[in-house]
Amino acid sequence: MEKMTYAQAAREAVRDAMNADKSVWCVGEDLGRGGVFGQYIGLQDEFGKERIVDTPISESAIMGGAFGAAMMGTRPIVEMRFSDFALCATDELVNQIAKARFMFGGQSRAPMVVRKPMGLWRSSAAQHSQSLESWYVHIPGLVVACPATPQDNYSMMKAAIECDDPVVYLEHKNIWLLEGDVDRDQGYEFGTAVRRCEGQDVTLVSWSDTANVCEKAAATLANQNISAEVIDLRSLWPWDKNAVLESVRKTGRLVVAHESVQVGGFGGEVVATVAEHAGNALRGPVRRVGAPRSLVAYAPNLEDQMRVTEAMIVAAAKETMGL
Amino acid sequence: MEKMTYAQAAREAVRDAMNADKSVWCVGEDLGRGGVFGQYIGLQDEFGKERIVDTPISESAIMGGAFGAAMMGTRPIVEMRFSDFALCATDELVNQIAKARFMFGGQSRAPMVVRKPMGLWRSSAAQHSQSLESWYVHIPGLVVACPATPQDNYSMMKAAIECDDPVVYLEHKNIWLLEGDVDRDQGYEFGTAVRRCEGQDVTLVSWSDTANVCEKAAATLANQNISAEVIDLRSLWPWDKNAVLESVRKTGRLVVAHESVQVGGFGGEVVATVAEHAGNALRGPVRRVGAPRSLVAYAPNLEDQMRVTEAMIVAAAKETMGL
Amino acid sequence: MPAVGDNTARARALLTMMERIRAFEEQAVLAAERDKLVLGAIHPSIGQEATAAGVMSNFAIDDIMLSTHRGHGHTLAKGADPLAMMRELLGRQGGCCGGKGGSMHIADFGVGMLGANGVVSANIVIATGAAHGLKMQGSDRIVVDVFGDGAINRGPFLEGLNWAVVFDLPILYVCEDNRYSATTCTADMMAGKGAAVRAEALGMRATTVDGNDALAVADATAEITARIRAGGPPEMLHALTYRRGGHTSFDPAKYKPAGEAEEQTALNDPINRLRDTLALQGLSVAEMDTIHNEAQAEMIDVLTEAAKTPFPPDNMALEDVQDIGSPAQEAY
Amino acid sequence: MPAVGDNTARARALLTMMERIRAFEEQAVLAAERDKLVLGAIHPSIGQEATAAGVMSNFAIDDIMLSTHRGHGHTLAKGADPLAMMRELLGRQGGCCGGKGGSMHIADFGVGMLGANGVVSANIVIATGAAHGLKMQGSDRIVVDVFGDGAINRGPFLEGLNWAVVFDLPILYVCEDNRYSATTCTADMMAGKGAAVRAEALGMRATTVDGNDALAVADATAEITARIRAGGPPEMLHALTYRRGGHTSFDPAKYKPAGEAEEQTALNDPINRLRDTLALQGLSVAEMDTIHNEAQAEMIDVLTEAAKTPFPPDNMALEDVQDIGSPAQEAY
Ligand SMILES: Cc1ncc(C[n+]2csc(CCOP(=O)(O)OP(=O)(O)O)c2C)c(N)n1
Ligand SMILES: Cc1ncc(C[n+]2csc(CCOP(=O)(O)OP(=O)(O)O)c2C)c(N)n1
Ligand SMILES: [Mg+2]
Ligand SMILES: [Mg+2]
Repeated sequence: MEKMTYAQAAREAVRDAMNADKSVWCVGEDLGRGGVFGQYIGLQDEFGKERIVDTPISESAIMGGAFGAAMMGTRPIVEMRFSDFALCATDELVNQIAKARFMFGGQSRAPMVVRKPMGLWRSSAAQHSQSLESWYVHIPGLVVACPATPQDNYSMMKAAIECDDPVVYLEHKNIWLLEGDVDRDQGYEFGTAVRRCEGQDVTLVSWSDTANVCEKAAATLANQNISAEVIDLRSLWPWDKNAVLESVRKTGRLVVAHESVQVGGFGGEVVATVAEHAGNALRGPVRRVGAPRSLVAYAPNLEDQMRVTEAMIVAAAKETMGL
Repeated sequence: MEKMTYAQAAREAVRDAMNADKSVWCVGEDLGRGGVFGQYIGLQDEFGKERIVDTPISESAIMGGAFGAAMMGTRPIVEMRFSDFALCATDELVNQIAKARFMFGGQSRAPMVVRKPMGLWRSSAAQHSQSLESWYVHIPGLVVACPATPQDNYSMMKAAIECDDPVVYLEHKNIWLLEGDVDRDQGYEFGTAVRRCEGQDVTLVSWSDTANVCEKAAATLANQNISAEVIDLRSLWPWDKNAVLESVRKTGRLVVAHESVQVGGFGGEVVATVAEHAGNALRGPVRRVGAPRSLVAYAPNLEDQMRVTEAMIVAAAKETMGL
Repeated sequence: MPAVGDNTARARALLTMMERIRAFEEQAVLAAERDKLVLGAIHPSIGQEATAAGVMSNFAIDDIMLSTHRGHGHTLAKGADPLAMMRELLGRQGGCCGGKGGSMHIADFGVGMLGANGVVSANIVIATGAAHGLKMQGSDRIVVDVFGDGAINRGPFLEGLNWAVVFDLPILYVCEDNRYSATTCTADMMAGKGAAVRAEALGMRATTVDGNDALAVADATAEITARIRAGGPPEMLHALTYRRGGHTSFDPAKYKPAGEAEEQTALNDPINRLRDTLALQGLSVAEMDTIHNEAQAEMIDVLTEAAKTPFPPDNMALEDVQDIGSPAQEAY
Repeated sequence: MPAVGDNTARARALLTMMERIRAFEEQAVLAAERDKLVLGAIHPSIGQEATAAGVMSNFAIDDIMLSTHRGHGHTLAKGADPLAMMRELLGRQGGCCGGKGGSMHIADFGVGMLGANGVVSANIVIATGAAHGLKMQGSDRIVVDVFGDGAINRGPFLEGLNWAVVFDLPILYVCEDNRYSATTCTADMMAGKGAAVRAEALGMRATTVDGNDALAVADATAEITARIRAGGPPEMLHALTYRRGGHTSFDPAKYKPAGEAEEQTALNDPINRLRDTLALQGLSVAEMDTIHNEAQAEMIDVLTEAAKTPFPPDNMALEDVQDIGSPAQEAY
């Protein structure tokens, strides 16, 4: 066990993977200086410019190029800096990387990790704050990861690097400095959720930083004698339907919370899946807690209007209980 | 009333709008030859090269350029040819067009229609067959339209052109030749669904060409003494929640069908909304009918595996009734 | 714009604008670092003022301009109100974007400034389209689009410039080459000789200018805009300048070669260079100091005033998204 | 590859390859139009065979190639099996992509052919990355990337070529310039002088060649690949050819100037041109006709055989998407 921040945990996972396998490399802008959020600090000194590759501002070439290099047997980790900029390489990710193996009848593989730091981060405004995880879940061919803790950012990053499929790896910008214990031997299997708190009355499903908020909400609810079970999905494709269905069958109540825009968000998928498979287990109305269908403003008070808070989750949980 | 195909209806709407307002123009590749699907035939002869503008193969410039021209007070209709190619202009649509008005505090407007022909069309394979309507619904700032009939492709196109917001306009490639009556005076208000059949036993919600399939499924169900109500949403943002909720409150049963990949599709949003607001009206399990989370292959039999068929919708409807 | 021939008046105006830009950004940096009033990132253009002032001195209020994340100078020089701008940097009511955009999305449509942009190179195709729109309308307004040296490696650079030539649009592209893109020395990531040569390969005339010589920038731009206003094809101005500080106000820029910034500051400061020229033309140091002091005073007041302004009302979070399906009516 | 100096043998090999490409595509067109066995679109390269044959004659099986929607010729010339290709066009089992890709996504990784592409210009950055990967691995294999004249107006052209020069990658870019992009005359949409000049502006050496002269293409490519294999920087070959037919096999190409295609067919057919050269070198018409007839017979057999092959098993619809979260396990 070591204490690390979320950023350090990912860096250590990359470092360990690069030491273990010399076909692993990183590619993106300004990595030599440690990455925009320090998540690559020291790596270029350790592994050289050929394996921690600084690039032109050319998102299509970064993404598409990494794909070409992946087909040649290397294992690139692509850094997109802000998930928003990854939209400059959407054709490459969605039409090329996600589809090649299938289109070519299984001839190709794209073992690559696409890091796209997502989410609200104080006053970054509309073009640097998006969370589009539901987009990638909708695209066959992609694995989608949303780590919420230092441990998961270590274990999931390692699993992503080892995975032979393209993994869209969405770190949350708000928790780079979140500290926690990391056990380097703890593995991760995609599609497994973690139960962050056990509870009987209501199931709170979430992922990414909002899972951390749910954990706080559960503590608050506990003070009000409501026992909430918190499920952090961790990976959104594949996702741990069983964990959610089992929990809802136990509690009979469901809240899904996520920072991204509620309309068209992955919360809809979770609620729909529960409605389809465990609808008769529900003892109260289900609730989603997501951002309004608006944009993220620069002014801090307006930005806050887009934030999913502990209070909102607590209120939703109570609503499902008719309180 | 005139008989027209779906393609002609859109062309006539564009034509009428261009005659009525000389700030309306079209921009895209090969429009002068009538467009890939003939949906612009004759327009360049009628309006000239300055208003039916052929372009280089430069999707970013087409989309971003149209936006710039829209901010200057013109009303561009952007042709993306296949919705798949629009992914080459994702930054322009999502980070720029959808966000500008908000980011700039209301100073700008982007009155533009972005046409993205979508859907399965015999043996077009993975890069020419996608339906990503749920992506655009998730993006604040965008209006999302999915016309399914010649009448709607006339009325909705006109409404889209007249709208001061950017409209993602998703025509379905499979029905360009579908014929129907068109009344040029029939208007369209975004966010209004149409009830394609009235029924008592089960509500079938759909949009785009799958709404046509649902109508057939309803006929088949009628032969089996099951009375299905078919709701064609037509626009996905805003969408007619009331029409769906009212119908489900009446029938107590819900099937949502769409051609796009089920996981992360807009069907989840519909089901989740019903679960939240009318969960207690449900008298049977809800069902979504969408494509498996796989890719569209070239071989016709494999392509068919991705198709949502009348039989599947009929079966789902019966399941909701416990039959 | 000053009368032609009145060189000293013109140089004086350029100096005044540069001093105002410098002062504005110095205050912005203080607001960020000393006062913690700017919560997002700001990208100062200190040391690059000659390009902003020189280029924009040739554009009228109703001409169109698009800029980058490093756009304070261009925006001020285009005629924007510094108080509205500072309010924007502080995320306040009365900011030119109502506090919703911040520094990276500063815009003032009232003076033809159609927005800074958080996505490198994205403004190039938008500006091109604005020129297309103007041409369609038979307008005599023209467009100027500013981007950095790092922006020329993204696709929209190619697509936009190709488009402008094909459709023969009234637009000037200005590559404000400050040698750096974020923490990277652009030369290391750039094939060939850069913006001007790339433009020429697209059949576009390109002029390279000392971007820290305000008069040279203004002169070169004047010649180009005269051609464009006369119906000529699109052109490029490649202005060679230097980013004196870090990428953002928080970046200590340790990656720069030792002494480089200091040398540039000592020898290539655009304000000092223009002062030297004006001194030779007989303008007194006292007069120039007055210009400096007035600019400083103006921007100190601007910051003081902006800091007093309230944040926007909360309900603005759902306003100005869209008319149809607006979140103000229907947020979920 | 034929022995150096053995010019006739080399020319004979080129002729054979061109005849095979021509015959393959003629059969493919028949399969589409006469037999209705090709359900998707095909984009024939009839009249452009010299570029495919000439370029690819300089690449080994384990070199890497990426191509476009109009890629049959490149793929055959790279060494792919025409029966597997024809099966792919017919969407059959045993097609080189198992029937999942069709003409537009034809690929044969076994001969280093990493895919045609349905998105114009997209292959440029992918090929560049493949070269990057090879360089990282210290491989001596090299990459050739083919794209059309219309592709040079999309961003990946700029981003890919810039990248290749910056990282000094072992890649040859071939712009197969057939004058048209879909129904548009490319010249109308292209600023400047085109691919070669744009490459040069990125510091890349570019060679322009008569793309309908198979020997000239082969010679130019031989020189370039020798430099690249010796560790030289990336280069471009701009091959001037002509798209004789429509954009797809269904396109009557009415937009072309009257007589243009006919004239090109009469005077600039790459097969006839090489036959003329070979005749001067003493090859008999009978021998050349034999090459022609053998190619025709081969491809008639290929189509007959392909048409007998069954469609892939239905369960392939869910295979080869991904290992983790595969739809074969979990489709919803
Ligand atoms: C598409 C995109 N990629 C990366 C970034 C991050 N980024 C912001 S500014 C910048 C450097 C830009 O350099 P340049 O164009 O020279 O402008 P300068 O900052 O020097 O004014 C980078 C990489 C971005 N904003 N957008
Ligand atoms: C990004 C993108 N835009 C548009 C298309 C539609 N399209 C397919 S081929 C083609 C023309 C390509 O011209 P060129 O690059 O010259 O290749 P050629 O067809 O002449 O071989 C177009 C526009 C596409 N496939 N991808
Ligand atoms: Mg720069
Ligand atoms: Mg061409």
